[in-house]
Amino acid sequence: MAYLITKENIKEVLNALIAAKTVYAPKKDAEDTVLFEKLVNASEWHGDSLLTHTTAKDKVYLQSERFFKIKKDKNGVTIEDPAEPEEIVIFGCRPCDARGFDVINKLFNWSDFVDEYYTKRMAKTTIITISCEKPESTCFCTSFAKGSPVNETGSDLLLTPLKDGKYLAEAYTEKGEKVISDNLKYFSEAAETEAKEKEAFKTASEAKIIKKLDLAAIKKLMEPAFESAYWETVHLPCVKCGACTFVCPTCYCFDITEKAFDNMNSERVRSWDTCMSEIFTRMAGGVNPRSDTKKRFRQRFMHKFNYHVDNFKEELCTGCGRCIKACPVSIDVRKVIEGIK
Amino acid sequence: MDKELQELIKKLLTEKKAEWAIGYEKAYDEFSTRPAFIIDPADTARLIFNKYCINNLGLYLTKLKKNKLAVVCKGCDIATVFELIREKQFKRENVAIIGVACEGVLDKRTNKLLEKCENCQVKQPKGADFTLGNAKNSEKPKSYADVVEFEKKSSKEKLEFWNRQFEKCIRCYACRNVCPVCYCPDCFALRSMPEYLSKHVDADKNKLFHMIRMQHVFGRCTDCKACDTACPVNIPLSMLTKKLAKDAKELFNYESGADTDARPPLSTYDEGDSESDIM
Amino acid sequence: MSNEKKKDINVVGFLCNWCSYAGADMTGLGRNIYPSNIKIIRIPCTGRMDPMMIIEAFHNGADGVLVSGCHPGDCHYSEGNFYWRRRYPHLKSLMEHFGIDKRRFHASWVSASEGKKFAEVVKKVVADVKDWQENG
Amino acid sequence: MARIGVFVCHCGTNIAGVVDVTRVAKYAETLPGVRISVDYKYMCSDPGQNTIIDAVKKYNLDRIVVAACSPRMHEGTFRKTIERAGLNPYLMEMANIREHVSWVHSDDKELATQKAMKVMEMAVAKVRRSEALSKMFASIEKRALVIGGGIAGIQAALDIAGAGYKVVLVEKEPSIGGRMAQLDKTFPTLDCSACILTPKMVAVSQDPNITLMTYAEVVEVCGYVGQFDVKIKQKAKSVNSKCIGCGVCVTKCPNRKSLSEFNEKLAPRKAIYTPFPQAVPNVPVIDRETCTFFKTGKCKICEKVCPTGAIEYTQQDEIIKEKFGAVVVATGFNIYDHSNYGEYGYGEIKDVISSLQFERLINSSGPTDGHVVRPSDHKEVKNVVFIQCVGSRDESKHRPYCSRVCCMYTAKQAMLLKDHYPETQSYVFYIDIRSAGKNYEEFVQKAQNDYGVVYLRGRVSKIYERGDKLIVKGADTLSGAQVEVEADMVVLANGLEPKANAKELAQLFHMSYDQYGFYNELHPKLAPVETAISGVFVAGCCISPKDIPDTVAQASATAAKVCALFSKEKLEVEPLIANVNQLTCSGCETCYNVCPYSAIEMEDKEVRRGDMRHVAKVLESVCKGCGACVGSCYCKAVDLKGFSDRQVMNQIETATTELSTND
Repeated sequence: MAYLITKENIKEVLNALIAAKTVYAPKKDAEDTVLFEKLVNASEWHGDSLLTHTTAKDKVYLQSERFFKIKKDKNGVTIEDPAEPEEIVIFGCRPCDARGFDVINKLFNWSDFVDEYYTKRMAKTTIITISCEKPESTCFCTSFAKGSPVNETGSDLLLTPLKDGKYLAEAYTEKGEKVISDNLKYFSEAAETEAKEKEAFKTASEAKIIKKLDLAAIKKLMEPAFESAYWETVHLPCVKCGACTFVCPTCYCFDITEKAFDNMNSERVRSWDTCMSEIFTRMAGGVNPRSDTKKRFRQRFMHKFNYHVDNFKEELCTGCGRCIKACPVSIDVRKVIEGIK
Repeated sequence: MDKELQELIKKLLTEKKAEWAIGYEKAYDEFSTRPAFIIDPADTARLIFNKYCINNLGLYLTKLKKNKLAVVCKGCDIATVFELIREKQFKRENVAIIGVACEGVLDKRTNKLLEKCENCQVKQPKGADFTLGNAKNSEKPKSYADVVEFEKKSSKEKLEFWNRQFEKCIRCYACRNVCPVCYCPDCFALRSMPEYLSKHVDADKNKLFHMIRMQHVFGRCTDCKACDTACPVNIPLSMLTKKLAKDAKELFNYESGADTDARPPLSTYDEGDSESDIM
Repeated sequence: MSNEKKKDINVVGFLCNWCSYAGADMTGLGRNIYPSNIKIIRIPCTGRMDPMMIIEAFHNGADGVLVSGCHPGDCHYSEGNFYWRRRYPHLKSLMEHFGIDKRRFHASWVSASEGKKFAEVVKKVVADVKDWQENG
Repeated sequence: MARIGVFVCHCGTNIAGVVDVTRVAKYAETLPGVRISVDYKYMCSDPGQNTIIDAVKKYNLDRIVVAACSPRMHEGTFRKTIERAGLNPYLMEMANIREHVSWVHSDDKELATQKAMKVMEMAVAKVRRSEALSKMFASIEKRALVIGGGIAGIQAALDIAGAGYKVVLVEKEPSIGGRMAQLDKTFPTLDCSACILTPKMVAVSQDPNITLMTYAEVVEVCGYVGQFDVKIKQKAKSVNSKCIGCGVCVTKCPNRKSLSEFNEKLAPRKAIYTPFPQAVPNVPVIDRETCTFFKTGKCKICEKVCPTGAIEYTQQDEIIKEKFGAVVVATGFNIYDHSNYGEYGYGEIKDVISSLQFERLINSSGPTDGHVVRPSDHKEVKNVVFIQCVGSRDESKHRPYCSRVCCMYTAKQAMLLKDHYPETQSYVFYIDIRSAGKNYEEFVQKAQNDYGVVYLRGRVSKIYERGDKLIVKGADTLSGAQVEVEADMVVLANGLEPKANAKELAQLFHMSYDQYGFYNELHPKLAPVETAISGVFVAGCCISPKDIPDTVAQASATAAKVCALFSKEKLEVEPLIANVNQLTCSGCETCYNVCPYSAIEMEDKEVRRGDMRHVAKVLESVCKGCGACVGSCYCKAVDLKGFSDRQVMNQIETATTELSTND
């Protein structure tokens, strides 16, 4: 069932959520960086930017996640598991970000393997998404099967701005419904016309997305192009930092390290890693199958638009375009895969 | 100027004065450019130069050091090339510096002129092999007012400021990887024996990374702002690189990238060096 | 840098083998008492003092750091302390910029015969760190 | 996992009196990798060392920590110990819990114990990252350099030469002999100084193994034990090797403007001169500062009278480069300048003379042919006052230390005076009499009892002239009375201090010295003639004031050290040197630029297949392990064995964490 809510009331709901849970929402700081940060009041919410500088991925899939701590003392060795995750709300992300969670959910629950740390936290996470009114030049979500400025995949609750400062609120999960039912006084029931209005919003919004890729055709080209001379030059501007992967809603690669602090304490931590890094594939002894910068560059695109599609029938990309903006040398993922030959 | 630039590079490539040329081309929209690598003299038509050419192409010298290169440099980028030559990363005769007159470049995040462009002394490039265009250098010297202002803060305030900044840091290493003088074959941050820097990302460790990186580039950093503009979360690294430039100047009267034969301040000494602060 | 508040002031002292370490030995020979807060790490020469090690010490939670070497001109290896004498003001200035209070980082020249001086230096460093902790 | 043994020393009560050593040992057992931890009364003793060796075998230990005294004291001892136990000697670390803990934190035993635990833990942390290092050997240039041609240098040179090794003896003055040559007789035997010294001087000049370089100075030193590269400046003597030492030039030289240094400025000397008649070599030099020819271009009398044509005005200073395996520094002393003493007339009262001036006056070959006359009017003396501790034992204004020889030589001088002039009366003002030594106290007693020398215990407050007499006012603290002595002459017992340029010489060798410029021994008791610079030995008064027998003993000791060094075919050197990981080297040449020894070489090398790079390389035989390269390499490509980043980082991490138990 669809509801309506005003912008003012969204803030009321937000305050109610803040009172009950930890709420992360876009917040702008002194350097004009907009990030998902913990809010203490709804007034801190910055809803004007299309995209935050980084995704909300790190709220569920922590950049550094401590698996356990080991402590040794007179009584022997004790292993301390991490605390149970708390209930959190990710508020104000975009459909592409929300869909990113959906993509990695599948990865962390692949066949018979379940990543406990991620899954436990995801189970306690409510994702409230806002549809995009003004897609930017870097956006290309419509190239994907589910991609759209109003797509609900991954969201518990989707808010779509309509006329007169009202938002259409649609819950897609129990968690989303609970947000509405807990705060029912701020919502009013939506009519049929408003659902139509959403359709119009969708059409208008999608029209602003200038680039649409034929990903199926590209996928067919990728395998044969593995040894293509194309890669020899296309990677040259790339500086092999990890900005694109760390701002990506779907990149999930990690590294596990163990660290002894002193003689008595140690921990095992999983941290994000990036395929762009030269040590990503370096093995003990120094052998590195992807020592060459070209190979690392190719890997990123091959993984996203080829290997992952083979395994999961969808791309490891949601078209948010953050990597294009974050790239220090303005490498455009669209151009890179389009140019494959 | 674009036409002139294209012709010049075409000539250099045709005459085999350079095997590769590095310049700028349009990127994803009209407000963005990206580095372009040209091998074929017939391929120069995409080369451009405008106020969105923010990248310091000197960066690529260490990455392609086996080739004879022609590189398009703004006046400020030439300091980088000189510094790399001083650090024996490249031979002067293997690089043709194409200086382009520049009235300043825009920060793509704010669409404002970069702070370093305001009092620029090298709008008209110095030390290039070829110079294109004309620009008038600023009459005012480089201003360190913002650094001086920051220095006035108490150490607690500074600590809090940086703690906030490094909370944002995602350790993507964009700052390091775009830094022309961060060319170490195996960065300390990636080592495990010893582990100078834990892979665990938190504000404290991120700060450790930046402290060490800043220390490592002291006397070598040309304050080109590549790291500052590359940061995906807008950490004001310029406040640090500018401090390095100020200290090099004030403590050792040294300017990085000014002289290809200079000894950087920490690789030399003077028997009369000050030691007022040493007990 | 560590946010954990330590009970005791913890100072890491890097002493060059030939002058200051020997000087600290001399402090012992002369039975000059100084605060036990300093933990001494022997290095061959202040020239070996990689600024990174100091940054690491602060990162690891040292409240103060002292680097002590031979007087200029007395370096066992001729030049090591001259290099250190340049690294020190630069590093101190940079650390201050990052918010490491200047009272936490010190350098001194202590020769092999200056046992008393070493004790005085340690007292001064500990007092400075204390001042920083108490008065901000 | 390492198998570490920790051995905690009590050092009698030196450590155990302050630090709870059992707690330190118990704490060690809780540390990862520590298999066994014991404490023992004297770890360095034979049974102590055997405890370590037994434990290594019993517990199959591979790394050792000895928590005891300073590594500067016993690192070598324990390295040998574990080597005897079959371990690599560099897998041992010392935790300095004596000099750096028990002796300096005796005010709080609890804190001292906690610190000792931490210091030990840091050593455990370091040793965990220690690597076995293989011994390195260097060749030895079997030639010795002796600096200073006084009795110490002469003795050292003769002893080394006697063992068959080549020696170069460098003396700044035109002749060897030094201070001893200036003395008249020596205490306590009263034998003639010249009579016992000159045969040794001659022996030096005749020894085929000794090259004598007088009027020469060391100006530059590079290298290290076994391989010192030394530059010696041979000042132009203006007299060449044709000289037969006939002395005609000296006799005929009309220029008497200079005062004789040898005679303590009591007499003039010529512009061409030998310091004294028995000079070795007996070759005069021209003092170009005063020589008429060098100042005006006219004269040349010496050239005219020289029968062999040995005068050579065109001679130039010459820098001679020599290689040596070892060096003996025996630069001797100056006497304390009494012009600093207002109460003794600021050095302006002519008849207040220094002890060395007295030696020259009473010496029969001295400027007065042995007549003790007043410098002011050449009258003979009746009453002479001797004042001791001039410059010595005065912490507030002068020197705090005792100069050791003054009590003895004052007694000697008073006795000699009485011998020469039985009618004279001597008075000695003293603070204490220090006469420790074989027959020394008897000697002073003899002066008082048999020679009637009046000893007054007290300081002199003022000396002034009244008529042609000197009035000496002072206190006799034994009787409590103020005394006033009317004297003809006052002889000061000037204390001893190092040569004025002792510090500069020390800096050439990087030797350490104390605040006065006396050279520091490696250990005041156990290595009294060695310095912190291996291959450089010291003897005589440049270390501290001492008398002739002690000086000669030290000189011979240095000779023994040099000979022991030269008796080896190869020299074992510490492998604690830098090494470059070429894979991580960027070739920026920073290390190459900062290395004080030029021990870094740049090379173009294929570091990995297909990866040709410009990289640094350490010349192992040249590197001295200072680590300047390590401190400046931002690529972290250079590391230092024995003080590696891994070791230092481990120490830092341990130093900054709390003790992990709270027992």
